[in-house]
Amino acid sequence: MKLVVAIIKPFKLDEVRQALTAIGVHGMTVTEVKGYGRQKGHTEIYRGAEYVVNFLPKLRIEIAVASDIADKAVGVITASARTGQIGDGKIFVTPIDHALRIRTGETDSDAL
Amino acid sequence: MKLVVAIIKPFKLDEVRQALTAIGVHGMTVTEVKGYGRQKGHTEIYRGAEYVVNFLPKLRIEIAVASDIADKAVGVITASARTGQIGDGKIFVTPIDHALRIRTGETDSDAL
Amino acid sequence: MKLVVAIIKPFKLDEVRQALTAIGVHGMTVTEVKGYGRQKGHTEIYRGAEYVVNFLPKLRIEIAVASDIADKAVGVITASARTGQIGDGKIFVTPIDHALRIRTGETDSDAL
Amino acid sequence: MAGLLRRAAAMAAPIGLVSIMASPAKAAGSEINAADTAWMIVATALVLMMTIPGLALFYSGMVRKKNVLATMAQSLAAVALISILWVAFGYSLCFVGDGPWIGTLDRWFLAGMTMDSINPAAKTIPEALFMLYQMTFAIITVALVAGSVADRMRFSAYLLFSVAWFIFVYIPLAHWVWGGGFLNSMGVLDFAGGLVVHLSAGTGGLVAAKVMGRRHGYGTENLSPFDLSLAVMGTGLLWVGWFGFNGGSAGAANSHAVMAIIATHLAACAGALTWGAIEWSTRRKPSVLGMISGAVAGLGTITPASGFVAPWHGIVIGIIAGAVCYWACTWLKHRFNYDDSLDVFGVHGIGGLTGTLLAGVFATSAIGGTAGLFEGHPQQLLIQVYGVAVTFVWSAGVSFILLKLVGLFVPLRVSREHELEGLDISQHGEALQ
Amino acid sequence: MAGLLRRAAAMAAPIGLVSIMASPAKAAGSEINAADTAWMIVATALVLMMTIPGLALFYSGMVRKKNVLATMAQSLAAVALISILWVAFGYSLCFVGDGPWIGTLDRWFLAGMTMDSINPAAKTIPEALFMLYQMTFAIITVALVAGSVADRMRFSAYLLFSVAWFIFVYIPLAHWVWGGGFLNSMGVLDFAGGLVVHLSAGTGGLVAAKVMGRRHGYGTENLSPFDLSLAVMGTGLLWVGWFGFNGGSAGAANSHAVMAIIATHLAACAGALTWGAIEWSTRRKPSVLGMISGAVAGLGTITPASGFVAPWHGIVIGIIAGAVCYWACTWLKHRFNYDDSLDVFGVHGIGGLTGTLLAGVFATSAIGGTAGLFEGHPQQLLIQVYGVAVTFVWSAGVSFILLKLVGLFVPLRVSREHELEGLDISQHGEALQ
Amino acid sequence: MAGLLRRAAAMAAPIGLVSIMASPAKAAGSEINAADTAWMIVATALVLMMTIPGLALFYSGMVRKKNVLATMAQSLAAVALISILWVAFGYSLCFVGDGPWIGTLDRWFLAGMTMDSINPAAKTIPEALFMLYQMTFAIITVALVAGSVADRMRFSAYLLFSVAWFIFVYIPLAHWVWGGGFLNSMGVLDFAGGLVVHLSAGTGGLVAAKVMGRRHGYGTENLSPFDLSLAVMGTGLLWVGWFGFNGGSAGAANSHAVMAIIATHLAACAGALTWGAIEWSTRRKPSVLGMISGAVAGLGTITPASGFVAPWHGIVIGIIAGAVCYWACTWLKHRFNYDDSLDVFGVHGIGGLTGTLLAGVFATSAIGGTAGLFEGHPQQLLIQVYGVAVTFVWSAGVSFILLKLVGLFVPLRVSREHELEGLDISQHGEALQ
Ligand SMILES: Nc1ncnc2c1ncn2[C@@H]1O[C@H](COP(=O)(O)OP(=O)(O)O)[C@@H](O)[C@H]1O
Ligand SMILES: Nc1ncnc2c1ncn2[C@@H]1O[C@H](COP(=O)(O)OP(=O)(O)O)[C@@H](O)[C@H]1O
Ligand SMILES: Nc1ncnc2c1ncn2[C@@H]1O[C@H](COP(=O)(O)OP(=O)(O)O)[C@@H](O)[C@H]1O
Repeated sequence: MKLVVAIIKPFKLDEVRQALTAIGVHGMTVTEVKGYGRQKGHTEIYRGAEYVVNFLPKLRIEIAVASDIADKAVGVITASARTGQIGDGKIFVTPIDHALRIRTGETDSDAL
Repeated sequence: MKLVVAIIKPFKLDEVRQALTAIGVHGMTVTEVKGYGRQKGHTEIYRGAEYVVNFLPKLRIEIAVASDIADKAVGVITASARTGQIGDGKIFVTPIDHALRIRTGETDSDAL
Repeated sequence: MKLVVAIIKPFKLDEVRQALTAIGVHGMTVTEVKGYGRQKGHTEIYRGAEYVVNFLPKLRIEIAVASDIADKAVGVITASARTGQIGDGKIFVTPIDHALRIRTGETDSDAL
Repeated sequence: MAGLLRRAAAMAAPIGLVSIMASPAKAAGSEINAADTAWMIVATALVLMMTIPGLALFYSGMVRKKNVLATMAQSLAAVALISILWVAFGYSLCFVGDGPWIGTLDRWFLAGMTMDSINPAAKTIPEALFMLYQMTFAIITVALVAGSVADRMRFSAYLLFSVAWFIFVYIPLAHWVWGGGFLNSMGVLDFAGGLVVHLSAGTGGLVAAKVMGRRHGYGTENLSPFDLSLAVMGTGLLWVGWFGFNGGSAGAANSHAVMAIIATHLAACAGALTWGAIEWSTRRKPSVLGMISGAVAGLGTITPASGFVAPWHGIVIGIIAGAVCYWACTWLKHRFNYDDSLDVFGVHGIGGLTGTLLAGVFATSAIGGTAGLFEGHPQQLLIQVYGVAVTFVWSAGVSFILLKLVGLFVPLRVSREHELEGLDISQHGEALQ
Repeated sequence: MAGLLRRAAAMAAPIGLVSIMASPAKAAGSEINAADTAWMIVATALVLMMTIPGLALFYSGMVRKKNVLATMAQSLAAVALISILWVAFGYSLCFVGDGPWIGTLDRWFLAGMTMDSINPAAKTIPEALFMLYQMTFAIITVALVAGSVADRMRFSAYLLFSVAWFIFVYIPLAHWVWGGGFLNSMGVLDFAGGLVVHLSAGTGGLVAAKVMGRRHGYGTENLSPFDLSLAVMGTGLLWVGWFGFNGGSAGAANSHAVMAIIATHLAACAGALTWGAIEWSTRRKPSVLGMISGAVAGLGTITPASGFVAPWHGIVIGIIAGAVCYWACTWLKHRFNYDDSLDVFGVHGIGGLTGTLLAGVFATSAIGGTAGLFEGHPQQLLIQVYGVAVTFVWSAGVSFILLKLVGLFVPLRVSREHELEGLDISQHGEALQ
Repeated sequence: MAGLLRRAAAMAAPIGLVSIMASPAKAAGSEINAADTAWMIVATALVLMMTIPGLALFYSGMVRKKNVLATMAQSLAAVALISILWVAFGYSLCFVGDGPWIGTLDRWFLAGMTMDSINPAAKTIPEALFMLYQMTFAIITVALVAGSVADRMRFSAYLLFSVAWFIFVYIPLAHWVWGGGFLNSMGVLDFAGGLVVHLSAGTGGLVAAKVMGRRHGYGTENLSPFDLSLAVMGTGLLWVGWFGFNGGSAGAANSHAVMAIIATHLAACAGALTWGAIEWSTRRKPSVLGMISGAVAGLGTITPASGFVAPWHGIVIGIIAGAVCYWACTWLKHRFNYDDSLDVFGVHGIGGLTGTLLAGVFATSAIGGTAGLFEGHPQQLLIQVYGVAVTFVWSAGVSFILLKLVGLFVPLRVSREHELEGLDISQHGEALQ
């Protein structure tokens, strides 16, 4: 099994969710994060104090999937999250040793 | 070493923490997340605009443990986080290559 | 490639970011988290109801780097995030199978 | 004892806005005074502001995030419902006709109320204004009760209970104490609602909290407030609004109103300092929640006394209020193990009770025309005790019966699942983000 | 029809604050009444409070987090800009001189206004106070319009449009209806601004929403409010402030003001209950947003009628308001598929329209000196219809032209990117955290 | 120069609420006017609202999340402490007896103040009301100072400093300028507190900021406000409350009060527009924080001048206020490198100073009875300069000494750890969630 972690632009969440549902991935966990990268932030000014805000709001999506569909998941996320503008985000795929559904105790792919 | 990541219902945090402490796990990192899965969300209505909110509040607990007690940790989390209702959450176990305590520079299991 | 996950004290973020930039790491993703560990929390009192708050605000920094500079990254984070006080935090290094930049589809180290 | 009390009542010259009265009558136009009218319109606006947004903020600032809107909904609903019932029959039953038990329905839906009619209780302002001013008291009393059952009462049950409680607890008490009823005749001192508003609401809340049981997680989970800054805002608006509450109870723009306001303000200050000081000495830190609780305790406690005591008595009464209410919210509540979510009994019930007694102690003839214990008139204190007893027993007993009755139609409490999810979503289908 | 209307106007004795008037004059000092002055200063403060912080909170509580400050900025800017323009020429054009179409510039920058001058429309208070009171109406009208274009209008375009709209929509309408203009002469009843304030702002908002197009994500994304508790606070302050809005429109501290306030309050209550009840029966839950929307709908709807109808009519009008405005915000808006972000048309436009017509139905001679349909004077209703038609057409047409003109100088809407990022950052360089 | 000034003072007819006065006396009951009383009660409530919740919100809206409650606590504590001290001896020392340096203790704890006594400074309202109204000024002045040391001052040190500052800075200044002291005799114009309130508080804050040093992270970390919407709410309430602050300083419900209010309102508007315009032209975006800062700058600046100048002067003074205070908050602060957290000196200190001078420039006999520079009376400007100098030197010097003294008993500043953790937790044991 793989854990697919995608950092995306916040307003793309719904499209990504729909694309994943379409390939049969029905679960995910989403975190509000701040991203730092090539994309330029903005300047905030408070009575003359200027702060450059380089950390931009992003969403981090975590999806556990069976190893064989990890590539497919990466593919649909890429397609649905892309705007072509800088700051579209990244996808990282990492290994999972075990998975478990708390309610039933089912493990590994049954747990997803 | 293993990183045990558990997605649980928010009001279960205290029970899980106590259960982990009981088996000697004294550290963890918790994130507020939104989960999407089988559990049905709710509908919000604002002056006739209806929004189905499918992402439900969950907590994501991250616990680094020595490999040999990973299973035990998974076991007590499962036991303490379970309500038997849909949406109880998942546990994923992933590998850690190295761990380090920033304050002392201690590494691996000493770092936990 | 490696995913370096560091849990640090919130006010250290800027120093860590600068230290990482200095060694050529130009991207990271930051999450506000609550940490539980050796560091003692505080007590809050509301009209006689006393709550011991053991979960303290921390930042979780996630940095994907090529394997060969993971150690260097760990080193500069350690150096820049350290106060010497309890609660300085942890660093975990985990493996990444693949990485991808959504905007361009570039993969692995090109994606970073 | 009744004889004794009666004699005492005869001695106590009734004073203030509220006194033994006949039915409203058409007055000669010249009696209505524009300055008093100006002040009383504003006082009415101030007391309305106490409930919305004042109390709505004060209360919702002490609940968890998931119940903020539901808590505001309770204040809003109290305003909307009670206002209409007040106009329909509440005013008339409370303030028209001076039977010992209840008024009449002569003014139902304001029948016969014209541009120049007045109520004998406030001869220099239009009767319509007196009606409106008193309405704001009915509103806030009902809204206060809600704090005890915050975080768990079903909205439909709350509405039913509020309507019933207004009819069977508030209306009789307001008539008895202010509308020419038996407590009024007896000479009970209650300037702006220690009995009618605070003790009655606090007692109703206490009973409701007992009947409904404790919140899930009470004593084990962290139920700490989501956003105390809302509660501070609410306190500010309550405090300012209380100038209208106690000052307006003089019924006119005069020194009597000013004296009541000074005592009121000083009691709030002293209450805040006292509560803060106790926390500081016993728990090492003075909390903001403590200071605002002390301020509201001082305000509630001075309410029945405000127009009868000298301004500086406000300081003394405020100190006592801070101490007694602190004790009620920390010791008493745990001793009797009830979960009065927002301490309506601890702050308002105990405050109203204490203040009503202290009115009997400190009453100063030069201010309100009545002498209290310290001016050598101990009977007044007995009368006050009697008033407290009647109010407590009536509010407690009737509240209990009404809750049981309402419970026959609709469960008082939301389901465990809904309580965990929060009332905002489960009762109103919306949430803070 | 004009002849008929004119005759009807002659029958309708002008009443209230606003009547056919000559130019302001230096009055004998004794005419100015301190009590009325006291009340009207307070009423002015109350109406200012309706905009800041009232409306600023009400509106910003309904937008997404990224647009909260920008929404507040619109209210703030309306206060700052319109006040100065009002003093510069607005007051004079509206209320000085009684030509059918427009006033004069005699009082530009308050020229000639002394400590003892009065305006014939309010003879017992200083002219300066009358000017200031009316200023707060101009402010809130302009600020109301902003709700329709929340979340997407460029700040610079908003400022230009506001200034132009104030000059070409508000000033003429205020003169026509209140300043001795042709609608005033005709006897149109509009006690505190059903036409001048609510219908004109609602219509302007509707047109602006249509011209600017829908928000990105409208109908597909979750655009739910960030923090409805702000909107509840705002509603509380609006509600309390409305005592000054409608009560102050009597121009004096008397029974007439009180009657207007009672009707106002009851309409708000009935509106809140009605909207909540409809939601409860059709969508299974009464929402807090629904209750406050109903309250504001009731307040907007009673506004033109408040000083002309009996207090209990407020209940009837409030019920109608709750139902009609609910329908406008849910059905009408979807039927015509415009994105009036905060339902300015649905609540204020439809409310002002409905209330103006109902004033013609319920007008009661004993209260406001004019008889309506139910007192056997159907012509009044015709006059009201005429007033509504004129206001709607004028506001719609001129708003459209002004938007097109402003659009020639600066794009009305922010870029797609800025809209996604939020107006707080893109327009003001700051954000909530 | 003293001779010159004295002569000028003799020429300047003292006017407004505050004038050279004898001791309060029992007045014939008929002197007290109900309308003035009505207005002044309300004005008192409005000024109290300026501090709680007004200033509490304005200030806490500009700090970081971890310090929101602690910032509110400072305003709350100022209300509670100063009110009691005011009644105990503050009022008497300021306003009873007309020695050049200090009043008397004749009215300590309101001794001898009856229902019908008046203070010669305000002959048509009860003395008790005059006392209460002036109390609200003392409160807000002390509360203002706190903004300079936000985010780092220990709560215990704050309390000690506040009490000492009230006694040794506020009381003397209030007596000198308003209570018959030497500046009053000299004819200094300060209608509602440019010197006594704003310059004294701003200067005290400046000194405290210097003595305590800069916040950790100042200049390097992002110290941006947590929730500016609180600051906007606070501004709204401050603005509305200022009608009571400046309007009430006329002491009666008359045209003088109205003129003061108009000038006040226009200055706020012009200040907001000016600050916003400067930001727009120099930094490409007008911020909401900028607009509200400009509004408060305008309000603070017009305060000393409000009852002495013509309404439209408010626009001019507001524009100057916006520009000068902007410069003080951006350039001056960086030039002298002090960390006045919430710019109390930049906005209130510089505003009060500027406004006091401008009062000497624009004073208009027809409004306030005194002629200024533009009416050919340049001496008035010299007197104003003298008043500014005395106030600045006294407040700066005494504040410095008091801080050093307080520092002997308790550290002024919290520990570095507590500062990082936030004052809410470390000083009050509670937090926003
Ligand atoms: N090395 C990295 N490790 C973890 N997250 C990263 C890394 N680089 C970028 N990110 C995340 O991806 C987001 C987008 O990256 P950015 O460089 O701005 O644009 P792009 O995705 O187009 O290359 C960042 O905001 C950050 O959250
Ligand atoms: N494939 C997945 N990857 C990551 N997180 C998941 C996945 N599936 C579910 N989750 C998380 O687990 C939570 C519970 O899942 P859900 O399907 O609702 O119920 P259950 O745990 O009973 O199967 C979700 O809210 C989501 O946070
Ligand atoms: N076993 C663990 N797994 C995950 N996170 C941990 C673990 N132990 C500690 N942490 C994180 O590290 C933070 C610091 O740990 P703590 O024990 O307080 O101090 P120190 O880092 O000095 O050892 C905690 O607040 C928590 O967020």
